[in-house]
Amino acid sequence: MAEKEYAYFSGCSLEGTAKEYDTSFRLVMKTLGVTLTEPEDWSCCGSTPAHTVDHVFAAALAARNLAIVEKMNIGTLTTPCPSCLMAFKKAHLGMTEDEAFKDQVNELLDEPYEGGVISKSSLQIIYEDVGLEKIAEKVTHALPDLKVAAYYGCIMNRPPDVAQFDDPENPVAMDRVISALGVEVRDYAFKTECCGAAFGVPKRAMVNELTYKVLSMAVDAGANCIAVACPLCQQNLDLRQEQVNRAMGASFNIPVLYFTQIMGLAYGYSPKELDMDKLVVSAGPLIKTRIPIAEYRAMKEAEAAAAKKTPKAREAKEAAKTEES
Amino acid sequence: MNNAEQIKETIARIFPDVETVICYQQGFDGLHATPYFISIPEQVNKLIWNPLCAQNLTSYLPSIKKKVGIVVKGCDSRTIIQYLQEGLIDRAKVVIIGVPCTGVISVKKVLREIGHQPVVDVVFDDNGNIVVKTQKGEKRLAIADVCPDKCTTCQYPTPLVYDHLIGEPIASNKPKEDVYKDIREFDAKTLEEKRAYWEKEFERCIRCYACRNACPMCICQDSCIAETREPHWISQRLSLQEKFMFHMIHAAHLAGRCVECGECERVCPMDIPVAKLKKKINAEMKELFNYETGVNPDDKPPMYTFNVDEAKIKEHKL
Amino acid sequence: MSDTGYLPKEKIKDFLKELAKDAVVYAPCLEGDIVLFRPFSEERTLCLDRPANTPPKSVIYPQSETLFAFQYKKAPEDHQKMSVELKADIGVPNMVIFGARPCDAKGFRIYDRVFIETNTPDPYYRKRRENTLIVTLSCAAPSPGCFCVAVGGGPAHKEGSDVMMTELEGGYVIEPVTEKGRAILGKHVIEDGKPYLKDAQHVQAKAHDEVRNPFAPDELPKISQSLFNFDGFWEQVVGKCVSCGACTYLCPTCYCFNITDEQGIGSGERVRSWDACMFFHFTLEASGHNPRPTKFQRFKNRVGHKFIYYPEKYEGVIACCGCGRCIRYCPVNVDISEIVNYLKDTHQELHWASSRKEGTQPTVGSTKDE
Amino acid sequence: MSGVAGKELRIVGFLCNWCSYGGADTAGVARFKQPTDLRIIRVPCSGRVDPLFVVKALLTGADGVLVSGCHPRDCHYTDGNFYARRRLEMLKRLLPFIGIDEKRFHYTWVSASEGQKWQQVVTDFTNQVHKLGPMHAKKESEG
Amino acid sequence: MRVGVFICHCGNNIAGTVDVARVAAEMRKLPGVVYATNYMYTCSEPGQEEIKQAIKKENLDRIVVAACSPRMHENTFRKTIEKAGLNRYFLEMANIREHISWIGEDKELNTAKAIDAVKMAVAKVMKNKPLYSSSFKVNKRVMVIGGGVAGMQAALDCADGGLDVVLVEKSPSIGGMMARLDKTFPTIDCSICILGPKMVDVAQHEKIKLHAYSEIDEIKGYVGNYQVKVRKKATYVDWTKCTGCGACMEKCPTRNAYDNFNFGVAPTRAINIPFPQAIPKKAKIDPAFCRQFTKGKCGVCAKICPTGAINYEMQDEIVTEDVGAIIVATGYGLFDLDKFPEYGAGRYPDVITGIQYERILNASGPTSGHILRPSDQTEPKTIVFVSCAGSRDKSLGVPYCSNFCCMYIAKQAILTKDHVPDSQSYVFYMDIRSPGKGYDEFTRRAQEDYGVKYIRGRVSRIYPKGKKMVVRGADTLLGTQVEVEADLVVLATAVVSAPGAAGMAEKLHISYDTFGFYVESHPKLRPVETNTSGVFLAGACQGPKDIPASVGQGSAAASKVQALFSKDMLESDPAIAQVNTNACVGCLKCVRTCPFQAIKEEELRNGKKVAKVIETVCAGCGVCTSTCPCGAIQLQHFTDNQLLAEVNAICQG
Repeated sequence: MAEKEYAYFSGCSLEGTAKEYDTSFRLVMKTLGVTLTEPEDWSCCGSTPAHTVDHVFAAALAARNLAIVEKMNIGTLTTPCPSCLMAFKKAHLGMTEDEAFKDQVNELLDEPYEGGVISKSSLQIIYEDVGLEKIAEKVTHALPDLKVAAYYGCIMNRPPDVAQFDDPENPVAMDRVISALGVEVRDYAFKTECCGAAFGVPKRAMVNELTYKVLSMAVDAGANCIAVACPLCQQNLDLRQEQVNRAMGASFNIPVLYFTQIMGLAYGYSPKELDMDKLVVSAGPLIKTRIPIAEYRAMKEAEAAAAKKTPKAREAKEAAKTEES
Repeated sequence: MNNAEQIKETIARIFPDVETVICYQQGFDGLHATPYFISIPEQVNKLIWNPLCAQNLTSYLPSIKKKVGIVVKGCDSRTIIQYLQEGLIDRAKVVIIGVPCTGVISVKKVLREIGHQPVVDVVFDDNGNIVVKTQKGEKRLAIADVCPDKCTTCQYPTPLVYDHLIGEPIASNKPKEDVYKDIREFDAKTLEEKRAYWEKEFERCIRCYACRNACPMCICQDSCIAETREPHWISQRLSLQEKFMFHMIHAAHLAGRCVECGECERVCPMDIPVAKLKKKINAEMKELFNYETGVNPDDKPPMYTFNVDEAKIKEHKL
Repeated sequence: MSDTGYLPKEKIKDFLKELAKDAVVYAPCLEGDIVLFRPFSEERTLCLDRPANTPPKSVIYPQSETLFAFQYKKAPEDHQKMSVELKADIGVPNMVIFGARPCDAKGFRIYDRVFIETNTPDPYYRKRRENTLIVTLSCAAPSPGCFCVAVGGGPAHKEGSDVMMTELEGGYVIEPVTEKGRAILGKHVIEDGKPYLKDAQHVQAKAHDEVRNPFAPDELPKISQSLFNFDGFWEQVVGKCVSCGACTYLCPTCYCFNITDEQGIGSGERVRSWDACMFFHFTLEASGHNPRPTKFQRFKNRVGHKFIYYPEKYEGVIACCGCGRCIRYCPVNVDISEIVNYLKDTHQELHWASSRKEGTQPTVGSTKDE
Repeated sequence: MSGVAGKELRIVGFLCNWCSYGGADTAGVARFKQPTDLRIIRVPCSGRVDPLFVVKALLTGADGVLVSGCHPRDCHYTDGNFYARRRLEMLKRLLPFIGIDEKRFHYTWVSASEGQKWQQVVTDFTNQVHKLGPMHAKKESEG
Repeated sequence: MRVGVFICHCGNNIAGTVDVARVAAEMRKLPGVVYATNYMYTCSEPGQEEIKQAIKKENLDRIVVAACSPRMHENTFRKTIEKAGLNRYFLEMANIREHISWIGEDKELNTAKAIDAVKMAVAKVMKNKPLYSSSFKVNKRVMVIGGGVAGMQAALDCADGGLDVVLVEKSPSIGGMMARLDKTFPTIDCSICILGPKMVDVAQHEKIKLHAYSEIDEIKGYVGNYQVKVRKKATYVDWTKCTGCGACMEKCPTRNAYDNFNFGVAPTRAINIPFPQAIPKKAKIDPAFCRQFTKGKCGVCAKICPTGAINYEMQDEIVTEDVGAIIVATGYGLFDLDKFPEYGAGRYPDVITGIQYERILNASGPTSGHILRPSDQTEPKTIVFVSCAGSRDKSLGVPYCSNFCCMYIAKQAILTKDHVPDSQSYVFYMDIRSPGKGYDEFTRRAQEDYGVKYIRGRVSRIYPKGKKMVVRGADTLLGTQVEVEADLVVLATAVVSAPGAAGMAEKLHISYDTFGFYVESHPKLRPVETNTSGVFLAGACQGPKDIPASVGQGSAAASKVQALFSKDMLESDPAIAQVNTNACVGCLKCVRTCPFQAIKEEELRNGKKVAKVIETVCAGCGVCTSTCPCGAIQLQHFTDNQLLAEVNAICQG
């Protein structure tokens, strides 16, 4: 039985380039007992292009969807895409804090938006609403080889007044979610560093440089894969990795997974189900060692039993020594 | 009902621990109860207990120095709690006989129903009715229809503090959100309507100060600034302005203290809805400080304390 | 012209309109649920079926009146020289009090002795009194708490009235009491009342029998001085009094007042306003001392004034008209007739005296039964 | 008769000595021009301002009343303005109930250094009261 | 009543936009006003003389001066009328300059407003009553709270002046922040070398009683007569027996206790003497780390102590000190690294604060004066200093300048070069603020003689790259982004109020600003006084300041105390609350609301309970007066009737 229900706005990327994000997110939500209901007749959120042209118009694009969700009586909307999220949050804040702006926007809409929808990123609902305990509870498989650098991108947590989620400079939600799965996470300094975003086309050199930094910092941090929560980040880091290698003379071969894919793997879904084959840099070798959690625990316990004998004895001896002196 | 008998028994038991017990006896006609101060147990036979016993007897407590027993209803008990909050009485010197109450009657409302005829006889039946006999016949009225306004939203039919409880506690069956419904409705009127309303009401005021003197929380009594020259807040002129000012003084001094017992309104010979102003302030106190008067002896009256950061008070923009 | 008039009920408004031609007519009008004397006009609702909540006393003796206004004047050439200019205005229109009850009208007689029948008559009161015609309506039945017959009055007592009306089924029988009142009979809506006079007298007599007399019949109450001066008595009988002024301000015979100067920077007024002996401030002296600091002493004064001091000064006239308002509207139902009853009864006195001797608390409740 | 008929309304200001009165001084020293309707009463602390002064003023002839004290936490007497804040907020909410526009009463915090803010407060409040017009118009036309 | 009104032209300041003659003429029309005139400069000698003459000649008994703000000249004119034989409270001032002539342009309106203002003053002065001060005895003993350099200076100056001093220090040793510094700017002399002797002076001064490791629990009373409850925190070492030999510290098995003195640069023992020059030089156990407390067994120190001073059962002790004045010198605090997520929020060991670096530089510090970076104890070659780490940053709630960081960064950069000659230091700065004697020369020396590279710009991010820390910032002079790969980064974290500053202020009844710094009586003219008489400020508790400024304030506060104590009796301000016992009903609501606990319950002879004002404690705010429902407690000089007279003058006049 579903414990929670959200209106699910997948957005355009998840219909195309980030299909695997959509697939894996839906599967993970199913495991966690969360119902996702897609609003009927949703439309473009406006994304970056709209608000660079006209704020009222941009808000109207987002608010049209919010108005649809408002009618669904679910209350909370979730979207995996940080761009969509920002568009919704900005429209909502603008319209609830400024009555005149609200009227302007609603003028453009068939159905007015009254401000009754809360928008949250998929990461936020997993981290805050589902909770780490539940996340850990559902784990069926261990991923012993993964060393993950969690990469949040620039707008998941910023600007803080709008995002209202996690620490804007050093976010930890994704790190904690992945840790809760039992997967190793590496402390990573460039969690929110810019990847170049949509400038991949007009300013390729700049994106190469920025993406290079993000990738090399992950490698320096000792990670062997990167977890992301943004379709555009994924695209820059994964699809353009070869391009970066060529331009910067590097030889990165670091898979870039959606964090939901890692969750899916830990919850026992097959790589095929999770559309792992859509990744450009293959994660195949890293996830080969996936092993059911029970087996993994048994193995570890055996190892520990063997290893711990000696140090324990040493510790006891030391304690006795201090007593004497 | 047997409550009267039980009260009598209880009173007999608490003597001589107390010197006086304040309860009710029949007043000058069948429709009126009047306060009854008992000083020897034998007097108890004249005690009455029925829905005529509307008056809030606790008003007498702060001025009595000796140990007293007192009969209180749920609403009256809030006064005692407010006294305790403000340190106005010594709990050890009061023996509280609490009586759960299903509603009292408003003499004014009954008189309106019977056309202000002199009353020959009054009886209460078992179905919650009052039967009033006059020269012109008999009238049966549901108590719920002739109760004071406070009873219609009563949240505390059972006393919140007592030493002896008569009968079984009763739970309120009135929705909490209705308590300030009348205030919200009145507030929705236009400023002009409200101003005109109060001017019409206050114009009748004869400054007899019955509202003030009957008010259990009007602790100044003889020192009330309505009558002093030092300070000289209002004159003895009978202008509307002075009457308005007097009622604002009354309201302001009861801010966060009014226990909504309705005495001020009950005693007003001019039928002025004096309690309304105080109820409005109470509604704001609830909203601003989540404070309700007379329910918790450990609360602090909101006007005599503060928070460095007030959650509900926002700076006003011009 | 007959000595008796008759006013058919349907013509009562015409009658009032006619009176209003050359006078301000104060009549008992319904306001919300209460009845007050108001300057009568078409849009008001006349209410004659019960006594007004307040007596009409403020018509002749306003609750607050400006005795005079004063203004400081500086000499234009020398600002050190200052004079005070006084302005008093006692211009009063002709007034009619219509629908007062006999007790209300009798109240004015109590005032007359104080304000007019003295060496220094009060011009403000006298002027109003002289300019006012009092048209009284006799009571067909007693009101809750009233006891006029016990204090020298009655439901058709004529003292203080200029005209006495008595209600019959179809109209009012009008009996002039004074010369001033006789003029009423000339009003054109007034018919000959002779045929109805007998009926009216019957109604009056019947009403008289119905009014309660808490004291001994056919005799004015006599107060026992010793009990009157016993503090314990007052502490017992008025313990419940809240010391407000409802009784005095609603009383047709209470006339105590206060005089204050209300001053701004350059001008001001001398104001006379009702005061009440039930208030602490009534006897508060400038020094801070108060000879009557407790409500017991103050209540004692109220009873004393009405039943001892006033009668002593004015040939035994009791300054209480028995209207019952102080009982009806008392917040705590203090019953002055009950208290006076204790005071006059010699048997009671013995009881109180004995309880005083024994040092026990006298007990009102139980004695009342005996 | 206070004020210049026709041009001015009667606005009474209660200013605490330490902050707002000083702020008004600062505004004066800096020659920040302000409307002239306001009449200032100096009190030691906004906590001294009994809400009844405001009522008294509004009932007897003022068209607007302004109370200004130290910013919360900056009270010269540590806590005075905290009490003022509660009492004045109570009054602000009560006024409309008796039919007085709450816009005729404003309370705010201005420090001794905030001359500019003071100018703004006086200007805005005076304008606000002017928008509402005289409160006692009826009485004046009768008299 | 004979009121005299004096309208000042203030040259053209008032007369330029107010028709002063008309104001005077209007006033003459008022009853009670027997004399009204206007004068060029009323505050001048002849102006005051004219008031005095008029009082005599016209037999005036109340005076109204319409001139500038009473905040300016009320005292002047009070003295004037006092000299002429009137009670000083028979003066009212109407502020027709700051509140009228300077802010209104229309002369007609200004004049009308001035007439009202003076009329209000006349209305009030007619209600004024003569008030008289009463006098009370002073306890000539002073308490100094805080044993940093400011507090020590104040204590020594007071003690040298013959006063008995109680010095209360929160930490186990006096010395404060200065004791932790390595060198001081701009002279580069050794901090502890100049402070040490002062600390010894404090310890040895017979007039100074020191409560170290003690805090203030409660302060009661008023100027001249304070009662202060001091909580002497349990040290678990009997200091009467402890000789400070240090044997316990040497043998203590717990080696991971947090070292407050060194700001956690290195761990210390659970029983420790904070630093070699500590005064008092006594050991103290930190129960959060001591095994005897955490595990319930150990007892090593008790066994080792040669004098048997260890007492694990020790409890806090409360002592009450009676003093007549209090000097507050509680110092400052520093921003934590966790306020800076973009700089790693404390996750990177090689990003440290300035005070931590101070300890690393210090010869008696944990590295014995060798510059070794925390992560791997290697000598850093590239060091980046970031100034304004938090300071002047509204978003972090610190809009102010921390005053001395520019200077200590220059000093630390110079010292770094001295210690590690082949090192290179960089300083990211917003502005270089060095306005002291020899200060600017000093910062120039750092740049010119020591080759410190100053980059004007802020740092946006610090992140690790291998063993290096990359400092990314802007160079606003070149207009580019710069990245410096550093071995060690030192943040000049913002100076904030001391932890618990607000709570202390509330105990003292003094005001504090939004940032927790204590507010002086007047920012220019009363810099060490507070609004609570008898309480004075010294040092950085009032705002960030360097050593000379702190020492200067310490001495200033001491001299204020000396002046206060030069009289045996003090006079109280009579403009305080007074109870009319006839009207008081004893509800004691005033007791609840008085911010100063200046009201208590009193029983009259007739048994009536009433409120009573403790005259010396009442500060005259009037909260009680607006609390009292029956008008029985009236703030003198601002009574209900006085304020109502003003209201009426406006509304009815």
